[in-house]
Amino acid sequence: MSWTWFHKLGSPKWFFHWSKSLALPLFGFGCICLLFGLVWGVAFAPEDYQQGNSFRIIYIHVPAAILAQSCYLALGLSGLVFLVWQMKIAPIFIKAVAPVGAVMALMALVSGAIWGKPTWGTWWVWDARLTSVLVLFLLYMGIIALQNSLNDVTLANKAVAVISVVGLINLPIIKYSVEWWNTLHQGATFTLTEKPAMPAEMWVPLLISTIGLYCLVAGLALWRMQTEILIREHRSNWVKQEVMKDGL
Amino acid sequence: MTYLSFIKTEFLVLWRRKQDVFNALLFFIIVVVLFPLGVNPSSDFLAPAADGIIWCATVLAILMAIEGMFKEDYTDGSLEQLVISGLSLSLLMLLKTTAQWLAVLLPLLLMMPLLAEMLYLPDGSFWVLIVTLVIGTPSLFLIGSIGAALTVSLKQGAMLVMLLMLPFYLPVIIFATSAVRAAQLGLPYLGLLAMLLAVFLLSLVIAPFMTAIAIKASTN
Amino acid sequence: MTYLSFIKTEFLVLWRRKQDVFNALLFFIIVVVLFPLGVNPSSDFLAPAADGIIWCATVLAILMAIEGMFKEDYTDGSLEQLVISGLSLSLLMLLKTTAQWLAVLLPLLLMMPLLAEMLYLPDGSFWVLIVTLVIGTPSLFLIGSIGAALTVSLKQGAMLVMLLMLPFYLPVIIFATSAVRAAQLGLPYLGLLAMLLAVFLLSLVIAPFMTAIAIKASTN
Amino acid sequence: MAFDNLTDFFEMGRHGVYVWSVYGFSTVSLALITWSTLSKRHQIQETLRKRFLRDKTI
Amino acid sequence: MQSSAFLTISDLWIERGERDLCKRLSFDVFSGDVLRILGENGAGKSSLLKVISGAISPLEGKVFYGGQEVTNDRHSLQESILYLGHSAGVKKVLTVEENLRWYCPSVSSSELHSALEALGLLSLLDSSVNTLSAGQIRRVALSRLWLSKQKLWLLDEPFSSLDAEGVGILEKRIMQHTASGGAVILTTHQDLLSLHSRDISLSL
Amino acid sequence: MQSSAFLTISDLWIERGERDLCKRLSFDVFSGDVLRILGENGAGKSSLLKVISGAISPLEGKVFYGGQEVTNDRHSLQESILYLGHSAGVKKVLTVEENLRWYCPSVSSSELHSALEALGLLSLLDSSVNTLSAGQIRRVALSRLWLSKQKLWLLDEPFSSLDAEGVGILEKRIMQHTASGGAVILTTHQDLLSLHSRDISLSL
Ligand code: HEM
Ligand SMILES: Nc1ncnc2c1ncn2[C@@H]1O[C@H](COP(=O)(O)OP(=O)(O)OP(=O)(O)O)[C@@H](O)[C@H]1O
Ligand SMILES: Nc1ncnc2c1ncn2[C@@H]1O[C@H](COP(=O)(O)OP(=O)(O)OP(=O)(O)O)[C@@H](O)[C@H]1O
Ligand SMILES: [Mg+2]
Ligand SMILES: [Mg+2]
Repeated sequence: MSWTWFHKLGSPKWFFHWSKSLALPLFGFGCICLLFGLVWGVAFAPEDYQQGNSFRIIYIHVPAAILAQSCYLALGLSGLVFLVWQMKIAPIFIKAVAPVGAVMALMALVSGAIWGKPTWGTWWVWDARLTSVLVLFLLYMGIIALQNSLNDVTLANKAVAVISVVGLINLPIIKYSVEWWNTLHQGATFTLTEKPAMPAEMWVPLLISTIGLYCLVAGLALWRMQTEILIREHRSNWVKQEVMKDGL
Repeated sequence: MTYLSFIKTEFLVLWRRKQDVFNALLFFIIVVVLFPLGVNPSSDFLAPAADGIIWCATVLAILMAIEGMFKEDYTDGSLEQLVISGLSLSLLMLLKTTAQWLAVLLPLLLMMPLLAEMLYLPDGSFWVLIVTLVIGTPSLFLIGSIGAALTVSLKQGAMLVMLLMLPFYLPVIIFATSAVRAAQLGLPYLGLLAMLLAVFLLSLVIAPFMTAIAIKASTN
Repeated sequence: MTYLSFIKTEFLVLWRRKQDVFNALLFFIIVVVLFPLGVNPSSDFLAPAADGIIWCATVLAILMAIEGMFKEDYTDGSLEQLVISGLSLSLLMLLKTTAQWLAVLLPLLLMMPLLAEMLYLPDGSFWVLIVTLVIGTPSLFLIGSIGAALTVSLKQGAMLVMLLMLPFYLPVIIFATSAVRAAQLGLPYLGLLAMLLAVFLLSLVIAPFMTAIAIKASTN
Repeated sequence: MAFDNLTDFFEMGRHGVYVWSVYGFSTVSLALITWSTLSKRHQIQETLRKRFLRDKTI
Repeated sequence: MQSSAFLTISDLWIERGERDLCKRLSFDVFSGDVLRILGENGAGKSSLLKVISGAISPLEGKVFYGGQEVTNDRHSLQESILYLGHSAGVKKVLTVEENLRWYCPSVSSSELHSALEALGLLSLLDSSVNTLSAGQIRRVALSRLWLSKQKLWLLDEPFSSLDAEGVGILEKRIMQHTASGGAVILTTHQDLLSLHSRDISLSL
Repeated sequence: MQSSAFLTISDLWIERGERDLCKRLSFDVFSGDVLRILGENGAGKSSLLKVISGAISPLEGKVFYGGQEVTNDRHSLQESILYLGHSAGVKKVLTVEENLRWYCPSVSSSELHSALEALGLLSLLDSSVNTLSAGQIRRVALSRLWLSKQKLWLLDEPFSSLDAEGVGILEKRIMQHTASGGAVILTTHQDLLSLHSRDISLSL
């Protein structure tokens, strides 16, 4: 197997050209899927016999929660890639994705808290999963703040990579907190081994909106990375050509 | 500089700064004393909360002790000297963290019987508490050293570091207090202790490298 | 240097070091979050303990914030410049303490509703808690500044200082939490608030002078 | 459609406030992050282009 | 003008950590004087300056200023003293301009600019002191000499980490100051190039 | 011995906070060399030393040591480097002896004594560094030059706050070192008295 793609990917220039025409389609497809899934979920899916209509929050809550974790996973992995291979694209990725991840975590928190009021009777409980999502959000904020407060680029790259890698450990905690600690919160709907317990009319739109949000976030991330690449490489010739050619 | 002279000097500095260590311990005692006074001094309230209070106080004391771990080295230029010494920086960091841990934990353990008594800790769980402290706190120190190393370069970012460290402290606290509580209820607690040990081993493998990277990045 | 330029610069430095202030606040939040997690997250436990937890966390955060109050001024030589500036050192110290107090307390008060919610603080006592914080914390800062000044001069004696300061903090904590609890039970609490005020006035008169003396002793 | 009429749809059996506030909040946050991404991108390209043009004329 | 001493030190005895640094030291400072304190490392030069400024107190001896004894109450003296110690008293988190505004709040911005221009710091006006080189930080501390009106300057190794150009600028400024009736007490291990000074030696 | 360069810097480009300090700087260091880096305040002398020692990394350029490239892996270089920066790397809470034992654990106490004797610090052996004067602290840092075996010394303003005697002692030590095949790169704003040096100028 050839590793050239891997090394190419490390070069911002190559990445910029490769990803240039990818961002908009991804974003557009994501928007359409998400809209479809949400409309299905909010208007056509059957009512839950226990929770009534408040259950429809799930079509935002779960995709956001999943994305918040996935973004973090990606951050951690690219931190690792940076520390091991010094790949230039990795810190750009981290810088680009952290704010998006933070928004996802915030959406999960807010939707969860609002959902909590009708079902548990309170906005907040000291439940391990809730707390650990709060902590995930704080972790994102920490990374963003760290990034912003270091003006030295090399230092910022390293520092942020270190924290992202170390922060990976928070993910299994979120995942398993439900099992470790007595909790009000629900276990997983989607697992690889079993069929979901919900009826299909309920989980199919959920799946669709999750996929949609994934694509939407990917599109956003590509755009943000391209911006960051332009900033970092503004001395080089190809950026000049790129900017002048597009005349955007 | 050799590893031996490094660790010797570390202990020497700790000895000279013994008041700083006492400081952390005193902070610990202050927290433990504050709670009965500020919240509720009755044994009904304290007995079930004792292990939690002790663990929280420990975490706070460690945060205090660790935060400035590299500050002085940074300002007087010795951190720079460590980086360019040609020795393995990760190993140096591990040694330094170990020294800090010993300096804080040993006296803390000595005080434990007294505090357990003051907080009416149920008898059966005392030894479990001690064990959780011994295998739980190294992780706190190891993880904390990463944060401290990052603070050094930030100069004003101590907040960030605490923000970044808390997530990693939570599981340790939860496993530890759950173990103590399981022991009080007569439930099996070895599984929880094993979890603590796993966290320890994991941080032992990862933390010194991360700290070294952070230190290297921050001394320019 | 004039009093005006001094206080302006103090605020500027606080603004530049806003992370340090956040640091103290974050510490506060950490303490508040730690207790439910470490001890007991149920509302049965938290509701009656809420005011105590909040006050203890406040005291700890203030201790943290105050401890390094003069450290940097000492190392960069500006403390020396204050001493020989020809301005009244006590007044300068009072100004500095006031600036610190404002910087820490205002954001702390802003977070209070959220934290009260998270700790299930009984509704009726919220405003009493706020009032005790507003008139109680200035004393903590004033008394603490003496300690911080002594720390600078003693260099390694931070422990002693905290030991010396704690007895003075205790009455404030006890009056404050008793007032909140009296309010919860519908008992009169104005007398307790008056006591808090008295402590405040007393420390306002004494503390700046003591701090100035300690500072002067430390800059040789 | 799981609802008989539009009023039902908006009220969602007393849970309307919760559901719609969640949907509203999420839409706004997604819109904001998208807007900030695109405007930053546009702004950077503009400043770079201006700078290159200026360099060329000098 | 050169007539009567405006600062008189008599019979000074300084002790630091069990060691006597100077015993029975007496001297006068006249306006127009540049007084250089000489001595080996550890002779007590810095300590002497600190005693004069009032940061530490002597074991014995008296300090007179403008004919009055100020040994115990330094207020009147401190108002006309500008002291720059080994550590420069410059706050690292602030920018250059903010640091100067702290010490000299009332100077106009044109004065500030001309002082910084003289020291070659104008382009660094808004840089945080954190990011300056050793010599640049020293220059920031020294720019107070351009902005303040105090009559007596106590300078502890003001030339350290300055480059040759910086030394020249500072010596010129000191000359101006003494020509207009001020006085300077300084310590240094380098030779003064263009300045004429009266020397006092401390010995171990 | 004087023949081939043992440290080669080629095409170095250092950037600090958006400013280019030196572009395309290349030079060789031979054994027996005293290389003096000249430049105004803020020219980038300290930064250059830090780059060579590996404390900060350059934007571009290569460093060769003993014929091998060490730009990314400084281990072999760092073992033969002794770097003394602006801040001396001396711990204030320790005594003079303890500080030295930290850096040079294996020296015998007679070696230690003779080094301290050379610098006039013998009587201060057990004093805490806290209570020393500026020049004495500098001497403590410098005493590592007597105790270590590294071949390449990087000294950032080693003469600052030293008295004339101290400067003489240090110059003599540098001469000894180069005579026995070592090399020294130093920055200073003072003129060297007895040393002969090769100069490199950095300009802003
Ligand atoms: C602030 C409060 C809340 C937070 C932070 C939160 C967080 C999360 C997280 C992290 C997941 C995991 C997603 C995954 O990885 O699969 C999740 C899933 C879920 N949450 Fe919440 N949640 C909150 C409140 C609620 C409430 C009040 C309910 C409803 C009673 C709820 C119902 C669910 C359901 C049904 C799932 C799907 C389980 C799954 O498929 O994994 N959550 N939530
Ligand atoms: N940490 C930093 N961040 C950003 N810029 C810096 C930093 N340190 C130094 N600089 C800048 O780099 C330049 C060179 O600094 P350096 O300390 O190398 O100068 P130098 O030649 O040693 O000067 P001096 O003679 O004053 O010691 C200065 O203009 C300074 O502003
Ligand atoms: N804080 C202190 N406590 C005790 N002794 C001190 C203290 N500071 C200085 N000394 C001692 O006082 C003596 C004089 O110190 P001082 O700093 O005045 O010397 P100096 O003449 O300025 O020397 P240098 O030329 O090195 O700056 C030194 O021997 C030192 O050991
Ligand atoms: Mg001196
Ligand atoms: Mg320099």
